Amino acid sequence: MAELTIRESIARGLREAIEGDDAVLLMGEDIGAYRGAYAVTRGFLDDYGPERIKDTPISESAIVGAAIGAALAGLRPIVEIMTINFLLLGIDQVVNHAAKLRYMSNGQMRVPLLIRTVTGGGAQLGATHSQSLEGWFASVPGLKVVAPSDPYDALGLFRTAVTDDNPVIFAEHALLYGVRGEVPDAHYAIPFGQAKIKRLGDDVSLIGTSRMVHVAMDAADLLARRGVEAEVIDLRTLRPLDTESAVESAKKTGRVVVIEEAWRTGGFGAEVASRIQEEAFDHLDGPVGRVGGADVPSPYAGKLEASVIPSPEKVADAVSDLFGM
Amino acid sequence: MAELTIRESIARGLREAIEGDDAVLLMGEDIGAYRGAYAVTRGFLDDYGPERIKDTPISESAIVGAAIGAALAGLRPIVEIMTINFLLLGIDQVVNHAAKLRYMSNGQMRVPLLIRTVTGGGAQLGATHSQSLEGWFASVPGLKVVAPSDPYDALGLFRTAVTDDNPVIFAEHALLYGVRGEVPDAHYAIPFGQAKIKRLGDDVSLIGTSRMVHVAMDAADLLARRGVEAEVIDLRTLRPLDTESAVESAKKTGRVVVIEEAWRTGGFGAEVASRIQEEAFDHLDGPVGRVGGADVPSPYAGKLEASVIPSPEKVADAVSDLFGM
Amino acid sequence: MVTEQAKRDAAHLYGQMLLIRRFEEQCERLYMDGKIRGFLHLYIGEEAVAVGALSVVRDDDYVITHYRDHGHALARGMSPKAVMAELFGKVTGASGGKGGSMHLFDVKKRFMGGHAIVGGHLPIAVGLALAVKYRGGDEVVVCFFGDGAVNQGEFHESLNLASLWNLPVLFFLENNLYGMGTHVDRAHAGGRDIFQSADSYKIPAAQVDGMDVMAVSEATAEAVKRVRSDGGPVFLEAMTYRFRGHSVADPTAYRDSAEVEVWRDRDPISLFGKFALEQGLIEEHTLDRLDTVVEEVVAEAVRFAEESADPPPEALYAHVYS
Amino acid sequence: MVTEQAKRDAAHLYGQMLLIRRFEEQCERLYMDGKIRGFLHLYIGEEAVAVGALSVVRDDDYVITHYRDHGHALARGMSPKAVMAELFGKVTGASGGKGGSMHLFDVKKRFMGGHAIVGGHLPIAVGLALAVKYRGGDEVVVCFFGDGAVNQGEFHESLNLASLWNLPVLFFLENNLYGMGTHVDRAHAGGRDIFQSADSYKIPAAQVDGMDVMAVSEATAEAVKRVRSDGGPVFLEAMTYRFRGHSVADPTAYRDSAEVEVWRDRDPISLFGKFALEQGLIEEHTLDRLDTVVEEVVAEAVRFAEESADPPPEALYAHVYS
Ligand SMILES: Cc1ncc(C[n+]2csc(CCOP(=O)(O)OP(=O)(O)O)c2C)c(N)n1
Ligand SMILES: Cc1ncc(C[n+]2csc(CCOP(=O)(O)OP(=O)(O)O)c2C)c(N)n1
Ligand SMILES: [Mg+2]
Ligand SMILES: [Mg+2]
Repeated sequence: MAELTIRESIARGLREAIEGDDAVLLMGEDIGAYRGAYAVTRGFLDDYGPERIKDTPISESAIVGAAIGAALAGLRPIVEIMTINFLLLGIDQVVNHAAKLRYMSNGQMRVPLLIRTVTGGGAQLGATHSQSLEGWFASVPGLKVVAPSDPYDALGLFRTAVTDDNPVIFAEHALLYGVRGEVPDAHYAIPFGQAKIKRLGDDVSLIGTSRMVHVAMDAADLLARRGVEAEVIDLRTLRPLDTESAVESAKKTGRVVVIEEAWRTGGFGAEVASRIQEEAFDHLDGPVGRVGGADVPSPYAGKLEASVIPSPEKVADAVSDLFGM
Repeated sequence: MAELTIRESIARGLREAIEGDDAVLLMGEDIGAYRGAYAVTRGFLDDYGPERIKDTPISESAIVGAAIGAALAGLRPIVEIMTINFLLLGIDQVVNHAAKLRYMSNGQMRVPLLIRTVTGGGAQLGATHSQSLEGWFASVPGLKVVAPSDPYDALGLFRTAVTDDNPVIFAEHALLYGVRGEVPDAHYAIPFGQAKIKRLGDDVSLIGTSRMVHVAMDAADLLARRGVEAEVIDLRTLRPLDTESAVESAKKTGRVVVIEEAWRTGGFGAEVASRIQEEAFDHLDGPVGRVGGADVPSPYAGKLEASVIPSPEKVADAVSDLFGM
Repeated sequence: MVTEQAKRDAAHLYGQMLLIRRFEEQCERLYMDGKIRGFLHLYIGEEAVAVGALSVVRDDDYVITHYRDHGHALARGMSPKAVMAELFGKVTGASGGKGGSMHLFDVKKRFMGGHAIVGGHLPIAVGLALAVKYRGGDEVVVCFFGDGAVNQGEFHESLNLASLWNLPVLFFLENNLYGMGTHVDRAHAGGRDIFQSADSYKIPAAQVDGMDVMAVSEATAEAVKRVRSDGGPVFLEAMTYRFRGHSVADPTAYRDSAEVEVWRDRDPISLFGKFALEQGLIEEHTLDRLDTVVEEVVAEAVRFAEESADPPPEALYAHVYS
Repeated sequence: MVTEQAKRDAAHLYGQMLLIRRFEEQCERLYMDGKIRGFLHLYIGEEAVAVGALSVVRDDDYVITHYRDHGHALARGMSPKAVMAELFGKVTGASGGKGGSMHLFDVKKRFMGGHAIVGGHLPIAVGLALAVKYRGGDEVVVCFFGDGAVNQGEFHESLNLASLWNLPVLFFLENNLYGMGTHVDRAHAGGRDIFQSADSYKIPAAQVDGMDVMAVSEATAEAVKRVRSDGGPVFLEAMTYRFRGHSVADPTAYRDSAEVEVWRDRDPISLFGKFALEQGLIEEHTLDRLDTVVEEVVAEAVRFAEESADPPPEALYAHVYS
């Protein structure tokens, strides 16, 4: 057992992958000489050399496309796209190529491509650098989307991602890299599509991924002071989505708030909420609530930005507004 | 009053815009010499010349970006992106530039940019050419998204789009260009954010946009034969979204099915469904249902493809499955 | 002295070109009959390019192309039956009926598609080459694309990356002067001799007459040899012309018939037929035999497609994921 | 003979460069104090580029740049107070506190940003120029970008479009040899003399010493003149260097101090100060006065920013739409 940060746990996963399989190579902007914009790949260039750790030009489309090609030829490329905002420049490759080639070729092709990228706001980087777009990818058949909240899950899910034969978007939250947690020394992996109950409670279910799980946990503390016991569910992967666990919790508590950092309107939280009311309608005491990011381009100014992102207080307020508790 | 196709009504709107305002110019791939991939701009190059009708290279990013620049300098460019699938190559310009510049500049800038594009499947064009991605754009603050279903609306909404000072995505369905309908000779415009009730009914509300409105109308016919009176709501614009009309209908009927052509998972229909259950929960007899596109890349083969897209039968079946009627 | 090998080669080149021509003429009719649906982009007029080029690559080289892909697929040796069945959307099709005309694949033959987003397959070609180099192989990736694709950002990114990393790609430009209705002069600032642009990426480049199958095959042989020996990219531009519209739905109002006539006079099949006869590379009776054989192959392909079954409903959810 | 005008010009150039330098040195400290947040990309070392270039453009010309934009903003004559307040995220900031360091705007001064997606503003520059041409104006669009942006597809698409349509853009490349930690030699296949690539777009191009403010200003004057008279694009590359890291968070482990020293020896401010003194363009006491003035301007900007209010909560939903 070691205490690792998420950064360290992902780095460990990457090192295992590189060391364990010659077919794995890393590509991305400034992952080598610069040691990674978020320092995840620090030391990698020295340890594995430039054939395995490939610094690329600033060409998101070509980076993703080249990784697809390499995957088609049997390699297992791991791409770092510096932030998910920049993945918009390579999104055609992800959506129209990576996600579809297997299907369109009737199974002749496979695209074992892992795209690591950084999501989320909260660091005052302004509107172009603070988006949470993983939900878009989660709506695309052929892709899988992972968004871990702690070091244990990050490593366990990463191991699964690395061996998956499909394109996977692995969304790491910019503000969670420093989060610490226990990680076993022994090998383990976490399958996709299995939510985790982070906290048991009977009164209300709080459901989210990534940084919103932490917000939910803090909200649960606030609620506990009011005597409300919240259950907190970490979906861990957006696609596949563990609808069952969410629904089960909803049936138990009868009250649900889905939390997401993306813009509330059209966010993936709407999918989660919709599925829950579809499958647990008769068990619900009220509508499935949603707390999402404000529907604005993210502002730079600190206080304004803070008001954009769901906070424990907002979640707790939503619980009282919706359910009078 | 004239009977026009949607193609003709949009062409009329375009002609009015060009003739009415020198600041309007059209840009896009093959809108000129080729006369438009879907023949909307047929005759335009001859009538207005190459300064107003600009054929572009196949450079979606530069096309959208250049239109943004022209808009910033006071023109009112209208861009045609051949299909929404290709807009993925220019989506960074739409999302990170057009949608945000006004906000990030604290209102100093405006981006009166109209992007016309073709959405939808059903023509056996295969997975890369059959997507309905307008929902993604509808989730972006700063954008407006229009998806008309008939010639009257198409022209009325187009006139509003053309005078709007914000970036607007105008999604024209490939299979609806030939749909005919009455269009008044007198001037009219349709404001954004106002749904239209296409059919009154007390038993169930069917809600959609674009081609799905036609599917809903046909489903209503099927249901009527079973004695079920469906109300059909055409949202007309996804953003702004007329939640109120949808909720009102939901309160009246107590039963709702949202229909969309996009992949069901993560589609904008989830947003519509979520809002309805949030605001009409106590009036609902059952969950808000959704009928969406199958969660697969669209196959080429005719029968397979037909099974991907919501049909009147599927909608009617959903009504019976959900509400036992 | 004309060798037996040269004769066999000539018959092969002629036969392949004729197969593509007849196959697509048949497609045109079948489209009118509603047997083939969606988009149908014909390669007619450009046969010398795919045939010449692919006559000199190895079986283990990768081939990847754009949506106008029937020519490349057939020249690569894909089964005409499987291609036709794909156009019919049948389960026996090259892509099980799920890809369609623009998305043909035969991975066993290292035919990596059939890609319908203009410019989108160029980075993928670079990635295939990256894998080759990473593994220390000597395979070449032959990547076909059109003059329209040259103006996509991915063209630039791909050439840069391939050159920077010295990857074994042959960028094969089929310059047929038009991207849909847009003439290359109205789309590409550098002018129609696009191969010159490769210079700024430090990629060696050449241009070849795309209506002359022998010239194409020689130029390609040289280019492929260079890629294989240097390991790095080469750029080859074939000047060609499509005799038909962009797709079968295109009335080609944007070009005048005089231009079309000039190019039709250089029909790659009759040009080569004439040349081969003159040179004694081929004999009249061989031409006749090839005609018959090709006709039978095409007829057989159509029969096969007609008789094949639609994909079963459960195919819908197959192969979304591995 | 040194004219009074020449003296005024020299004082202006020197003063502007010094303002940017001192302003950013102050920013660096304020960042450490937590007064400025987010990303902070300093222009220190590159001052001669923005100052030289913008000294010769007209007030009605458009200027657009990337995220490393303080230098251009100040050289364009934007209020140091408004810029500093923006970095503080205050309501009095150039963008009301909503843009931040990477997103400075002053539309009245035709300073069109501050754009943080690498390469993203190039097509926008082309569009500004399209509007100019469409209206028959003679304004020039000056578009600054870095060597890293050159490898984005939008670079290619933008140069092609600007040349094809003959639009009045000056593509102004600030080649500081690095995009973050990646040296241009490891990112651009064409090598570090990037201006040569403009040739394949048929865009006239030149290179200039970006540490020499006079050289930059002369080269820009010529380029702008050419754009204005021909109406079409010109490409100018200034060779420069950033003395600091990519952002203040960057320890610059990827370059060695010897390289940095070589460039520091060519500090554009001291170079020009020395030159101007030697040439009698400036006098010691003027340098001293400028020092004092600049210090006061910076202090005043900080004071203004400190004393300004945060944006009110209702600013959150303002200006999402018109
Ligand atoms: C990104 C993208 N934009 C637009 C299209 C529509 N489109 C299909 S083919 C084509 C023209 C391509 O021309 P070229 O590359 O010269 O190939 P050719 O058709 O001449 O073989 C266009 C614009 C597309 N498929 N993808
Ligand atoms: C599309 C995109 N990819 C990556 C980044 C992250 N990034 C910001 S600046 C930068 C380097 C840019 O280098 P260059 O263009 O040379 O400008 P310089 O920093 O040297 O002034 C990178 C990779 C980004 N902002 N946008
Ligand atoms: Mg072409
Ligand atoms: Mg640089």
